[in-house]
Amino acid sequence: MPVNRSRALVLAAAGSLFLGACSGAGDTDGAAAGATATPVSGGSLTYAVDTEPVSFDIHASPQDITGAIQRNVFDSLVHQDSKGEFHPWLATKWSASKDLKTYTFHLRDDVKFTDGTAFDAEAVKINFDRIVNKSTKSQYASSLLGPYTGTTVVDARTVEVHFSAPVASFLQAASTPYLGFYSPAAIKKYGSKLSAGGAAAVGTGPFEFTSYTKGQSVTLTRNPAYKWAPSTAAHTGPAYLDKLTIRFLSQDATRVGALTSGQVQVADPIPPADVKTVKANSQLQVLTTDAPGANYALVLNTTQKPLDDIRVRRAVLRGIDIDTAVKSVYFGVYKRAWGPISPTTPYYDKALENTWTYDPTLAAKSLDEAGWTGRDSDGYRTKSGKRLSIEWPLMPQEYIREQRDTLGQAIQADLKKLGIEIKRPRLDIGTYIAKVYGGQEGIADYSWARFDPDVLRLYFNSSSDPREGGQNATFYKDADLDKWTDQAQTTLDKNTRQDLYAKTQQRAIDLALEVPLYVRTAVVGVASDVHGLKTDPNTWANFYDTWIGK
Amino acid sequence: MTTLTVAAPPRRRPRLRTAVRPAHVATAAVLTLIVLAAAFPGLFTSASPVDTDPVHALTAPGAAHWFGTDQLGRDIFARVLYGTRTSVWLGLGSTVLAVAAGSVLGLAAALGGRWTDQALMRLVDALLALPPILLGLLAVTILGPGTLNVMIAIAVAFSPGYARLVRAEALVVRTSGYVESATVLGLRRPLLVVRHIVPNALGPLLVLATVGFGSSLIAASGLSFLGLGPQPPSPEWGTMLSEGRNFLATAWWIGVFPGAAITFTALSVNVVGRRAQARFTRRTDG
Amino acid sequence: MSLPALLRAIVKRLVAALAVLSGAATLAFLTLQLIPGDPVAVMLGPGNAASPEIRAEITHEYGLDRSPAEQYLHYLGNLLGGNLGESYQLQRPVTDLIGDQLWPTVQLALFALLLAVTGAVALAAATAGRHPALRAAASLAELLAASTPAYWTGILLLTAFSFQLRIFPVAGAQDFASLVLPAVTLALSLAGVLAQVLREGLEAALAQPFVVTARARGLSDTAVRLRHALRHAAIPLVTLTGWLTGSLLGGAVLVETVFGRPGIGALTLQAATNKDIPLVIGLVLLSALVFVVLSTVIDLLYLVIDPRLRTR
Amino acid sequence: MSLLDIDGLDVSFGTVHAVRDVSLRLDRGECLALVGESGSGKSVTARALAGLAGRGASVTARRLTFDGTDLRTLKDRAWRDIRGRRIGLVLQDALVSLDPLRRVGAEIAEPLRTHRLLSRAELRPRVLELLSDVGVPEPARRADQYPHQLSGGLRQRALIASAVAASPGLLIADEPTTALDVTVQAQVLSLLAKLRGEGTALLLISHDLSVVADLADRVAVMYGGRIVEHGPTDRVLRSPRHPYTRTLLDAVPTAHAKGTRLSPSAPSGLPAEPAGCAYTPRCALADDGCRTALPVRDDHATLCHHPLPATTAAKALPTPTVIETTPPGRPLVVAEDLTKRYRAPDGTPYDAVRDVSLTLHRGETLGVVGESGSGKTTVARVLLGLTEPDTGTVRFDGVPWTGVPERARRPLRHRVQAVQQDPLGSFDPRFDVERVIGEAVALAGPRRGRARRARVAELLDQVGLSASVLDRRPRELSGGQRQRVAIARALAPAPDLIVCDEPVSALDVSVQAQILDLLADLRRDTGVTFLFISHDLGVVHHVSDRVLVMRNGRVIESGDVAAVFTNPNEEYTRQLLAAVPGGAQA
Repeated sequence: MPVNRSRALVLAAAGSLFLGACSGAGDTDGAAAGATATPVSGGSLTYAVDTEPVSFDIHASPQDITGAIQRNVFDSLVHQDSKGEFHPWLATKWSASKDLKTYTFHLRDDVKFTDGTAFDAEAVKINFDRIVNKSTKSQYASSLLGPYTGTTVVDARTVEVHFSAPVASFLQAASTPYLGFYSPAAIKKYGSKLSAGGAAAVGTGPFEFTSYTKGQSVTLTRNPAYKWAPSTAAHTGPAYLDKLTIRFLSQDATRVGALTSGQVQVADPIPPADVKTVKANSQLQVLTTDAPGANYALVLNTTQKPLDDIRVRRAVLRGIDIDTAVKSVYFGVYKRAWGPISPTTPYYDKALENTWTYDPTLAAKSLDEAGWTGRDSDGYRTKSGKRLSIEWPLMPQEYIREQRDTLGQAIQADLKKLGIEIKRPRLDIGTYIAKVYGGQEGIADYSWARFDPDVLRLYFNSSSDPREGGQNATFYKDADLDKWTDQAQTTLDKNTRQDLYAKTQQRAIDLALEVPLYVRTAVVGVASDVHGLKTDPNTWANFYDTWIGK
Repeated sequence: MTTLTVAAPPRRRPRLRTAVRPAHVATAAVLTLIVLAAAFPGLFTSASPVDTDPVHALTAPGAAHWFGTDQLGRDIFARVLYGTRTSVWLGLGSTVLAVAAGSVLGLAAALGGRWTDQALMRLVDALLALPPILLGLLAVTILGPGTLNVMIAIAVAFSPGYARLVRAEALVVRTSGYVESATVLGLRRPLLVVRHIVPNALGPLLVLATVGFGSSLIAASGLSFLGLGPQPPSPEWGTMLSEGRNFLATAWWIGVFPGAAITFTALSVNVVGRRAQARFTRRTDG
Repeated sequence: MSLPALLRAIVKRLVAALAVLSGAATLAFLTLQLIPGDPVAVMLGPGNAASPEIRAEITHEYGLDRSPAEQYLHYLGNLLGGNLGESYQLQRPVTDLIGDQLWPTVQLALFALLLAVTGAVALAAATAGRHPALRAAASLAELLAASTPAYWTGILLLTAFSFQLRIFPVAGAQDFASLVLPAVTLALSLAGVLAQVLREGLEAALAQPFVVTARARGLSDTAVRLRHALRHAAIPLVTLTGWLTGSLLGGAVLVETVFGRPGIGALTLQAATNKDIPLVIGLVLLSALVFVVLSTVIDLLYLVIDPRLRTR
Repeated sequence: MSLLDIDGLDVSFGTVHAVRDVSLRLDRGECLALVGESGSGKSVTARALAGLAGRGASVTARRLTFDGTDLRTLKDRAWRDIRGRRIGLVLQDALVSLDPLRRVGAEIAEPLRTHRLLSRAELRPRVLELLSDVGVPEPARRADQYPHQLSGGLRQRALIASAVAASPGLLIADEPTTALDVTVQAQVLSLLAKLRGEGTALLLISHDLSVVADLADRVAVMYGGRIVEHGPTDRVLRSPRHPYTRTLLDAVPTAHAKGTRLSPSAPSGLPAEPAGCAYTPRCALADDGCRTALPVRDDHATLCHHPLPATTAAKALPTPTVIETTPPGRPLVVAEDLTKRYRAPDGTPYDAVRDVSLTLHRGETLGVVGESGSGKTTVARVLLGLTEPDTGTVRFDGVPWTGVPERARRPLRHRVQAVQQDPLGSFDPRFDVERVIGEAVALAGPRRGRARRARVAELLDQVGLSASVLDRRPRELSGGQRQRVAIARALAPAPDLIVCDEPVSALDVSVQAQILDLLADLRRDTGVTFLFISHDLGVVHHVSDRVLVMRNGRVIESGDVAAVFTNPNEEYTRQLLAAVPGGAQA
């Protein structure tokens, strides 16, 4: 399967937007309280998020937040539920050629963009062609289209999408908002200005993009003509809410304060430190959801000294008191991680749990064996006069989320006890990318949200070289890992995949290629009078079914 | 002149002195403490500013931890104390740099030729057109974050102001009665510059620099607050304040104490600066 | 003042303004050339997903493959046409971005200024030349206000009035209530400095012989302060207010960050930390323009306040 | 009953007792002059009468009534009703006494508005009427102008107009003419005389007896906070009874005093005790009794143990010594056709100095006299080599002095020294007296160490200062002491020429007398040549051999000082001389 569902969720600019269901897997009423009550139409809701999109252009932006907001404005050809099943949406039915190089979609005939333009095969072609156009500068959607060669308009209601190579995951890609559809009229009129959002963002979705005030908010209003919701939705026809305001409150304290003082009804995320306070408030509820994909981890560069020595890597792996650190930084809200991928990701290997507990004695022994036996005046280990020092750069503050810098300080302190110096220079983002993905740093830290274990290939397959856009910042070349992750893609047999992915996860930890730290968790605060919050498989909020009770 | 001048002094000056004196004792005490804390933070606490103790994270201020602990269980009192050196050093270093750069620029403009003056002053004008924080921000953007870079950035931000002042003072001094008197005496120009112009032009600058130190400290901490200053875990007040911002509702002490440290340091320096200014004005007024 | 002299003065000021503006633009351009790192990386953010082709496309589109001299000339050319270019990061015209963000900051700055000047005038007029204990207390309050970093004040106010007492909204710029705390935060340190200067000015004015003359005419103390002394103290006040108004833009960086307000300050921080060169230069120009306009306004105010300067 | 009746007025500021036991009476249409030097308490007395002694002042009196009102018990509100309405106050120098930011008309109208005497509509006509009453031409235009746009004389008249706007019964004028040119001074004095003639009681404060001579009916001389002599003007001037009054009279450089000492030569130097006569240390007649006990007032209201006999007052004091002068030698400085052009603030050029030629002979003193703006100071600056003339040349001792690079001038610089009007501004504020003079000594004498210090001490001795001032900063010294330091510095390099630009105009008349005597001594002892610039004709007459009269940048008359002053050729010179109060000219 091509690497086309990858989402740089955790890389900070792509801030998280996991909204609410009680379980990450259910298309159920998120805010379950009073679920039995009859939905009422009307009212407005304010939703506070921590990230402001740089661009609102779904075809260009790589950001989660863009997709999360625009999900309410743009529809997709198909809808994927949290079990991975596909349902009709703008397409009533579809088929794929045997070689998986051509997909044919039959479109609904009653769909109109909010500017009145009809949604038809031509609109699909115009949008897909726009995505791959160089001037769109697509940073994500184009990768979803992968080896796209073109779209053929068979008739007004039928399109064929062509690829130069098999794309098994295209349906999944097509279900994301990034492959949503702008009104061709809007594309013509606004061209490159689509990134500004506002009136330019004309879609077919349940909400219209009314206005955007930079630094402050986005306002969406109900699309009264909407009647083409996917069948999985709780109701049909227009959305309940008259108005949906999305406020950008990047400061944790401010966002939480806005929720507790009733200025917003939904706030995402709630920082772990405040979860207790919010929970204690009878007017509020907290919904936590584990995210799928790769856990937040220290990715160790195996080509740089001293981490090229597996004994040092193992010392790092066992020398950090992750339990305590994660618990104190995240107040027990986030779970510590035991493997590269999160428990909600398919083929998660539960066997890894509790196999590599904190063991400073073992870590010290490992370092002794590696020859780091000397000590300098600052208490750090040395080998032939050289200090045991590892560089782990910091991104600019604005890209740092979830207090990872604080967690980093705890890790730094733990490793210092062990005699390892962790240096954390602050780099500007250009330098950061050049050095980290150029393999010049000791440690990189990131996570990767993805509803598929193929993330393991992205992380550990040697072909996934960061210098060419991959994510294997371990720079480790292991024949087994390559073989297993490649094979897992060519089969749909669940047992085979289970076996391959389990071996991959175990080997990654065995080789100490990374130090998994915590499972990313969406924590959303919701006012108790908000009902019917829905999430899609990306765990993003869908406000289509949401209504406000009395 | 009439008795007006006789009547005025006894009414004003002694009262001013007595009114301000207790404040000065307090200021001197605070400043001494700050200097001691900057030089020997270990004198005041045995706790480490960087060692974590997650078991005691977010402890409220009390006997064990006077200022409480932060999220990782580090002692805030120790961090504030150890942060003194970095923060004060930031303020002091940037002021010294700014004053030095400003003096050189200003004196060169005032005493150099007309074109030197024009060129330098247009540069200074362009720099003055930008608020110090913006200049500092730009400078840090170029230099990258870090203690030394913030110091340089703040110096860059404040030096145009000093340059302006030095130039103005030097021009006033250059046409002053005593420089004319020295000219009439036949003093050589280099001697004139060194003996009369430079010291007198720099006098007000040094006074201003005292007050400027407070501003530099606040500005430098501001850059740290924005995440551009010294990098964690090294304690610095602005950085700590920024960390504490997320705990306002749950653990106010993380942000409040570093903020108070900045304020009190700036305040005591400003009290001294104001006094120096008042004294200086009185001296030059005769 | 004769008409030719007036014209000469206007032309002179315009030339000076242009000099400052172009100087600031050039300075910013040169400065930003010194920034290490690739602007394209900045545009693409922390992700690593963009293909080398897209990077090349962006590089070309923004003319980054050209020499700095070419870029500078190109930039100046655009500038003459009133085109500040397009933000690298937000991919919108810089003029639009600044235009959008200007109003909240102007609101904030004006309100803060109003608060600061009113507060300072009231405090100074009430305490200048009064009982030493009163003066000492006022002086300490002023110094404290001037010594407290705005970002800390903001946090304290926010905690007290928004989180605890819930009198004011916690963030945003949607209504007047949300303007109060940020404006107070900005105004406090400003008022501290202004009150100090104003009181010194008032005390200097009150020591002038014309005050005795005025009182000899039977004027009350209050009337002397308001009718005579205040206007004299207004000259340093105007100078300082003008200067501080310019620096409000800088203060807005921190205050807007603390209060989560949109505005020029927030935009500046974003632009600077992202090395969004066109946006930074645009903001630098804005700031220089504000400076030039303010100095003109100050000079005009001098003339309004002090007739002695009108002969020039 | 008198309009103003004061008995036993005391004013003190904390421990400083500024006014002691002052008793005065003043009737309508009468003018009383209160005369004394700085610090004598005369201004404090005047202000106390307007209830403006200042905060922290404690004012007590046995009796203090004005027009039947007991001023002692007045509350602030009641004082405000009296001030401006019934008692007017005029301070010196209207440039600072009128609010510079308000229009002249508004300032004049202020008492009328404050006391609500006229409706808004009536104000303007009344203001114009007042302006024209005090002799301001074009009142309508002047009323709309600001104080700085008026000449000094007009400004002072406007100030008086403001003070008399509400027709107060008493006008207190505190040094009303001090900063004015002599011709303007005469005009202002005659305006005051006119007001007195109209029935206003006038209390005139001055440090200069000659100024009040023509106007005052009675004179009260104050010293050390007390009235030491009080009597009809004529009698006091002609036959002073108190030694201090005598000193004041002698100090004025009048025509008959030329060539004599102006200051008493033998002050007792006895320390005064609080209980004794404050004048003791400066009094030539003082004895131990003066030191310890306050004298009793005699029938002439003179407060002295040793009042001078009524008829032989002048002889009681040591006779003024005649100072011998050296005859002039060959030319030292020759200046020819000096012109210097400046630009006025509004851009129009004007000639500060035009076609000025002068010759200074070795050993002579050349006086330059003229009103402000006449170009005197520019001439001084050119001769000092501080300003290059646009045209014309100066040769110093035969060597070109202008039009040469500073490098060429520097070796000669120490031979031309200066004494400025404001000595304080001419001292580096960081330097103490020793460094100030030492710097000058080092240029032509011992550079450092004990020798230099000795030379400094010698110079101090020469100018009559004790070595105790060596480590003092000039700002800690009195005005007279500062001027002495400035003179010592000028003497240090043993110059041929000393240019004195208004060296005594900022000083009290008695201090002025001392400085003038000092300059005369120096001239005699060192033979140094002086260029002496002053607006004061009496001073110039006193010190100069020859005189130049300047007006609008030109020299309009020159010649031997006696000739010019007794028999001027030019009408302007005659006007100047006529305007000198007290008939200083012969």
